[in-house]
Amino acid sequence: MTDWLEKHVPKLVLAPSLIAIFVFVYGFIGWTAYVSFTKSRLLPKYDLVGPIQYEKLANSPRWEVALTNLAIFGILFILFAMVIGLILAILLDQKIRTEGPLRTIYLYPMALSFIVTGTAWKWILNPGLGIESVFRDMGFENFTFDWLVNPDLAIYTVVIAGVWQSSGFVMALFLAGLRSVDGEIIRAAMVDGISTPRIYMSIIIPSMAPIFLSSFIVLSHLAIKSFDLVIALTGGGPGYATDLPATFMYAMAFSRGDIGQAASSATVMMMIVTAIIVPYLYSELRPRHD
Amino acid sequence: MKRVALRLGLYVLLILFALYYLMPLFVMVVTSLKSLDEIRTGSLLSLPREIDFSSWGKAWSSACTGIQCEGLRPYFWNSVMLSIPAVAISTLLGAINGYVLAQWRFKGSNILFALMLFGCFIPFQVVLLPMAITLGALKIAGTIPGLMLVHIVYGIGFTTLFFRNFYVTIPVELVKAAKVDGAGFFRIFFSIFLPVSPPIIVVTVIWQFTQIWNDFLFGVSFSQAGTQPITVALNNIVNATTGVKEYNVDMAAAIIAALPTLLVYVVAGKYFIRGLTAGSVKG
Amino acid sequence: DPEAEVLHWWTSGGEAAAVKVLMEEFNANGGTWTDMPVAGGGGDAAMTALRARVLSGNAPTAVQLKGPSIQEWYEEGALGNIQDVAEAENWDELLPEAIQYHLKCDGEYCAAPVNIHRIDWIWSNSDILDEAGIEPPKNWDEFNAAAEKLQGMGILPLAHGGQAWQDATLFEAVAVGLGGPDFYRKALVDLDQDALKSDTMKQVFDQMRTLRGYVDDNFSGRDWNLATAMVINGEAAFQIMGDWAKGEFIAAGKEPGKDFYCSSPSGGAYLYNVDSFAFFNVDGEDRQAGQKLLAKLTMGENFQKVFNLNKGSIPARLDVSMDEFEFCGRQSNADLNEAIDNGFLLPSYAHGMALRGAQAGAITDVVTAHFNSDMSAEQAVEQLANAVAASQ
Amino acid sequence: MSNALKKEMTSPSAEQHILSVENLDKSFGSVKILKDINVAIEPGDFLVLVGPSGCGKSTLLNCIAGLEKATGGDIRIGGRSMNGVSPKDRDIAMVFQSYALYPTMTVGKNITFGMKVRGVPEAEQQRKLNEVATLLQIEHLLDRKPSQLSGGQRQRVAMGRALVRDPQLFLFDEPLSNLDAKLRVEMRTEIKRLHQTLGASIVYVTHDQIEAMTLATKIVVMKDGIIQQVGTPNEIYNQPANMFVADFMGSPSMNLIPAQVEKVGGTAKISITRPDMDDIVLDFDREIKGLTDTRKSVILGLRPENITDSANQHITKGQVADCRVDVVEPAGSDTFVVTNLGGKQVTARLNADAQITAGETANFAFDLSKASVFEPESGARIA
Amino acid sequence: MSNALKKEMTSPSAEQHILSVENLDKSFGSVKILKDINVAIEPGDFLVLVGPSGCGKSTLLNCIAGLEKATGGDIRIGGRSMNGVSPKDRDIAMVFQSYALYPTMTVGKNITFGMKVRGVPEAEQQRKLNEVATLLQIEHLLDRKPSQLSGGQRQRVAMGRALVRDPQLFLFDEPLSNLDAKLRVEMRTEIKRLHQTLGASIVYVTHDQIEAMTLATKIVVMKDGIIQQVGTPNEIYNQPANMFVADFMGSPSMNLIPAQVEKVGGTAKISITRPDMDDIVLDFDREIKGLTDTRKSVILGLRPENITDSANQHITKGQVADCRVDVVEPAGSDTFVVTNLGGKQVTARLNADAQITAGETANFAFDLSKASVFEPESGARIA
Ligand SMILES: Nc1ncnc2c1ncn2[C@@H]1O[C@H](COP(=O)(O)OP(=O)(O)OP(=O)(O)O)[C@@H](O)[C@H]1O
Ligand SMILES: Nc1ncnc2c1ncn2[C@@H]1O[C@H](COP(=O)(O)OP(=O)(O)OP(=O)(O)O)[C@@H](O)[C@H]1O
Ligand SMILES: [Mg+2]
Ligand SMILES: [Mg+2]
Repeated sequence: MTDWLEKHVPKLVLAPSLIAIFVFVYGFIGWTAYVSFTKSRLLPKYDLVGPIQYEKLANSPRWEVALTNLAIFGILFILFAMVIGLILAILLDQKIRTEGPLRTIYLYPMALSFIVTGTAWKWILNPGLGIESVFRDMGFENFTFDWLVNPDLAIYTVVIAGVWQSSGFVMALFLAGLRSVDGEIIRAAMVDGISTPRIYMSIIIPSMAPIFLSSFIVLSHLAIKSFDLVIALTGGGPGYATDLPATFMYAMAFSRGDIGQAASSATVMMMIVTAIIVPYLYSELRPRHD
Repeated sequence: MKRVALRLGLYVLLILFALYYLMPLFVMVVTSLKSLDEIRTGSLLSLPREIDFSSWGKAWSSACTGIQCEGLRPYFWNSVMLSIPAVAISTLLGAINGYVLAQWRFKGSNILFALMLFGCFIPFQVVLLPMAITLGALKIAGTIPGLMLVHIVYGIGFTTLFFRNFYVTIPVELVKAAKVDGAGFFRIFFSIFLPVSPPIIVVTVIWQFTQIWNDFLFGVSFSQAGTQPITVALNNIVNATTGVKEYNVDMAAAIIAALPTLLVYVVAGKYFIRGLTAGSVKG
Repeated sequence: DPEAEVLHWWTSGGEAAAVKVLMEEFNANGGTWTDMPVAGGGGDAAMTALRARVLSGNAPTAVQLKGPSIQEWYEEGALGNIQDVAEAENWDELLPEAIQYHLKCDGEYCAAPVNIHRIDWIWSNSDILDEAGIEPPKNWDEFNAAAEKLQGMGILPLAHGGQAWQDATLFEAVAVGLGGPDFYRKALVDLDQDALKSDTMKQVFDQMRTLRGYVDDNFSGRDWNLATAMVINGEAAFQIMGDWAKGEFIAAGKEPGKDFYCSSPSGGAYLYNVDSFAFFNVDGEDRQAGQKLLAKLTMGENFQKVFNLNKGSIPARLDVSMDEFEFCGRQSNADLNEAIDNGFLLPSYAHGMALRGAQAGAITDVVTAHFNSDMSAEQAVEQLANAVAASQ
Repeated sequence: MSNALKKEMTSPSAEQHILSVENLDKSFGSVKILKDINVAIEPGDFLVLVGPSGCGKSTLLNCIAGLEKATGGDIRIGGRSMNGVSPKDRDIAMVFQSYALYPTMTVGKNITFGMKVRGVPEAEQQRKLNEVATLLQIEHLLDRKPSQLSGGQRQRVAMGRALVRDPQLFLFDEPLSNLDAKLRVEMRTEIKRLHQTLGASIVYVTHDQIEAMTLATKIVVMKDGIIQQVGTPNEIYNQPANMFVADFMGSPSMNLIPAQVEKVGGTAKISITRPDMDDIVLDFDREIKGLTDTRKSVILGLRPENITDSANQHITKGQVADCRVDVVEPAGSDTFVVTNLGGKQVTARLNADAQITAGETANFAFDLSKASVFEPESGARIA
Repeated sequence: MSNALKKEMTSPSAEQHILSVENLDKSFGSVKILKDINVAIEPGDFLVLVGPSGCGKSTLLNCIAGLEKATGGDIRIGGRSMNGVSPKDRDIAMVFQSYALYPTMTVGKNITFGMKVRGVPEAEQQRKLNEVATLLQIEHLLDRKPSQLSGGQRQRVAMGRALVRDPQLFLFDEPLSNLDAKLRVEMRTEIKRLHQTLGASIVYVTHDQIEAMTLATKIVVMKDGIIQQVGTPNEIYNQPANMFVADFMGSPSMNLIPAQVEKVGGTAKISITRPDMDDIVLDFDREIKGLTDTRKSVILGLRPENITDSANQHITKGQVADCRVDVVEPAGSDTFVVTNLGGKQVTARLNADAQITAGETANFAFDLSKASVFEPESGARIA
């Protein structure tokens, strides 16, 4: 009995979390998928009516915009947050005397509720109030930075604010990773005549592959769920030019009382996520002989 | 000479980044120190004509968050009581899950891990309703434990991810040695793995604490009068739909609401230590 | 003893002071008031919370709800009934008929009104107007003429915040002003396809395009109160916004009718937004008693006056003395009574009085997309008709 | 399960063995690392595993410890099958080749951790710690972290971790490789003492031939995951089972000289070619397996110490021959001389002060009493 | 700075040295690890560092490589002061005691990475890689990750990484400790060849005495961070500067026998006590520093190979004496015999087939021509 217990301890330890995940994630995904085939409005209803919600979704220009935006935003956001986070982590790793304060400065955006920072960003990015006007006041008459009010470019301001908010955490993740690399290996590389940038490029960063996975997951999660960011910065505007699936879903589910539509969009979202994440997870986690 | 220049460039770069990060904070602090009048009439980004701390006091103790005008203060403890246990539990669960998934692999463990990760992507908007039904069924709707449960469940994926990916880099020889020394599953975890974990614990705590402390959606949905977290109060202060907007109080409130998180960053930051595993094994 | 947990989103200083009156009365009558404020997104956040509460079987006693959503919740079987209080207090007499409609579920009261907001206001800076020699515009032609003149003088005519709901606010004011009450009702209340596709609707979109020309370049995402501040500071001449904008003027020390003017472009029509408390099914005598008491007090004369003095709106019941109200409030009340008489009292679509969320949202999507792009009026009309059809 | 039943189930042969490895196979992926390993040791045995780098010694230890799952076969410790028994229940102590010290624990904690886990009383832990620390000369390091130690110090801590325990079986994986000669001798003595006084059973991997020879009661020679020979040090040294063992053990290694053998009137005659000279013909008086009257190619295995200068009076049974000296290598206490026999460089060990010069001819004495003879193709010993 | 000026600034002595370490101090915290180290080697020198575990050898290498900042003193490589020069600019190659392989790279990449970074052409890289891999017998491992290698294989990869380079200076930190004897001999030969054909300058840490003796052109003996002696292998072995060096070098180590010395008519007489027997008195014909007519206590240092059985005809200058045999230890090619002299266990090395039994008395020959004499207190050599 105790033998059996001991042998299965790892599985037993994992069990509560797994059960929770199965109920609260997969159960709920199933629930959502089911509801997406109903005509639920204010509250969920459980009479199946077929794929009408999906048809409606397919015809919605707003949903199309939201998906396009997600692609633009997701790619740029993940890329920049990752690169900036990594750069910052590496820079901070150079025995910087003021590391503590700098680290906090890079990290603090995470701490601030975007409901309010969104307002600050809105002012900064607003051509009439922020950077553009400051530069013009300084004498650069032709300086323009009006992405916020340009329907075609507004999504990029969401990227700027998103990167601002999240890259600090990515930095923290990478910093923790960097700090766990065996120093002896770095010494060996130094003696091998390798320059510091090269050491990072070829030795340290490759050994942090798991950290990349972590930050990728975190960032794509943030990208997919970015909600406050858009609501506070652009409110989805101009028009619905900066709508994202998350804001679309929220609007459908709660402002408009169209839960069926929200569920169908969520289901489509999950399918897209599956299409992107599953191959990635497979390549990262497939059994290797090491 | 080249080194000095390099070093200088390094600091310049770091400071430039710092400026980018500080810009919105600057706007917020400056605004919080202005009077409402000045905000209404002056340039939003200029320095205050005269510094006025009253909005800070107001945000903390007398801004209206509803009928009560007691500022953020009453909600602060709700958030503390919610986040500390929730962070602790989800971090611990993540650590032990990560430990299993990294060092005690069994058949299918990678698939289970992938399933957990995939769970990170479930949109919260769709979770709300079934979750509400579930919490109601469990009779913990509107309570702090109920809210804690929600945060823990949706935090596990991330905490597990962080720890697992940290622990895979720890040489298996250490586990081997401990096994031979007679240590069992938990002993190895507490004696060997937890002590090397400070950097990742810090990262996880930063993540979880930030997520839970700053969460609004779950907080507003699964709380009721008396259990509302600070973000709901902040939101109530900031988000007047048809009322007069007091930007100075908003900004001050936002900064105040973020102070505990900032404190966590500062305190936890110390544990970004270098080289915990160095010297353990050859190879 | 009566108990009430009240979900609402009146959280700013003035609003809080306004509801507080109700709480005090409630408590004075032996009740216990538990406040459950959730601000944000014009009530979206509160609705989110409400849904979770209802689904978890833990509905609040009373909820700030308005318009068709009251009926929607009723259809979901979530609402209770306060008909006995209404009968005892004679609500049918005290309330305009159009407004009674919103408060009744299957002919019986299930919600109590607190106020009437007027949406279709043009706020204007008196200094600018006086200097330019312009009267506060009373219809869209006058508005356009004034705007042209101001533009010629280098003054920004219209302060506007580019958020979807503000665009919609503009839109409905244009619709009612250009098309008249019948058109408005057909198009935006009854969702009549012919009206939606009509030439009038094209004109409405054309006027929207014209208005777009009176707005500065940086309007996107601007909060409504910043737009108001532009008028207050003389950076712009007009703003089209509900009567809550008045609060900003007054907070800045401006006097209605003197430092700023209020006028309506709707030609006698009146777009309203009525806030009300809906009463959900709850267990326990205390809470049910709380609902009754709350319903009674909400319609109380004192509360209706004090609340609306604070809030900038006007009382829902018609028999409250307007003496203590300022100029624009009195104007609003007068216009209201006139509109009732003419049958020109219209629910605001932009503020969720006319349509279900999904339908209103579909219209807003088109309106804001049109306003923020170079979409032609024809395209807009077509999209509008399609979107509305799809949302039903 | 009753004890009686348990006894019945364990095979009788395994019962007297403290460790028995039966038909063990181990693969990493598709690569077979261990092939059909069979070894058994009795209580108190000191088994030394030797073999070229990468032949699978550490893997075998890992399998015994339960740290790697064998692909096939069975391992029994104390008569009990270890199938599914976790390492911590196998009652073993192990020193890892890579040390595997716990990086966050001090040296003292590293050493006492195992005892603490097993619930040894605090006082006893301290006593043992002090004892072992003194033995290993690391008393002054007990409060350091592993990262603050030198290589040899780390290795000693790794030793300490095993030595404080009192298990059924010790597994040592090259535990002395990073120590200086003096310390190594001391440690060797300590391990020998441990083995003799406590009667501990030990499996020991080493590359040091002297260690192997002086410590072992039994040596296992492995190559490419296959056991080549199991025997006492003396057997391995003097009667190597095949050319690989002969070549591998002993330093400098055994000379493997191609030769011809032929039975001439009852005794075997071995003839070895020399460049520019007549063949040497030596009598071989032991029996050579499969030898017929026909001339046959063999490999003659002769250790350097069995080829000396003929002046050495100790060579009694020696047969002498002149050979040309190619190289002279003085090496402290000895002089090594290389000559060409059978087309191969052959090393002879002479006294340090032997008077000999490269290029000249010298008279060597060949002692064939300890010589081995191998089959050239299979490499197997035939005498 | 002009070249002329530069020349002037480098001290003339340093210029001909490829490496010179001057007055080097190194502390970790408050612990002094290296104390006033002075060493210099000329191009083509092969310096072997030996000393007890933990004496500071690796630390010294690290300082030379620039991986640890010295607390004081100066290091010059190729005549240039290395102050503030980063490791990558020092033009050195190093094999780490702990290997320090790049964990994410395959063996092949580990080896070629340095060349790739330096822009060595692809073809050249492959050539070198193949060459080195063959040499180290790791051709079949080139696609493996370090974690899939055995200990000795990892060590060879670490070697390979250094061997493909062509630096001013090689630093080897116990590069062969985990290899089997055969491979070690081969590697030793390779390193020797590298040193001789390429004229590479090498600093080499080893615990293997044979390695030290056969490889070095110069040996440095360290103890507790202090250099004890610098000299050729022969000097170190035959004229140890003090008792520590005498004891440390050589295996089994030198017998250090307490004795009395007295000048009797020009020659020194050394007398050694024996239990239950008369003193042995031996003539010592070299001069003993500070010897007066009065009897004086000294320590006589005699290596085991200089005490043999008197039957050994090679002992020409030998002086014989009977001693009781306490222990006999046959060890393959030799037999070691322990006897008690001057109150100490003294080891003698006899031939493998010496006919001797413990407990009996045997006649030993003492060869004092290579003996050393030490001052008992200071331990310094006085003859
Ligand atoms: N980081 C450190 N902090 C404190 N002491 C240290 C540190 N690193 C090494 N030491 C000490 O410095 C001394 C010299 O270490 P070093 O590694 O140079 O020894 P070594 O001669 O190479 O020994 P070995 O032959 O065992 O490898 C040792 O006593 C060691 O304990
Ligand atoms: N994880 C692995 N995957 C594939 N092959 C491996 C793995 N681990 C070890 N090997 C291979 O298995 C063989 C045996 O390794 P092992 O460590 O047992 O050798 P060893 O006899 O201990 O050698 P050494 O004396 O060099 O330590 C080696 O050839 C090695 O390359
Ligand atoms: Mg090994
Ligand atoms: Mg060392």
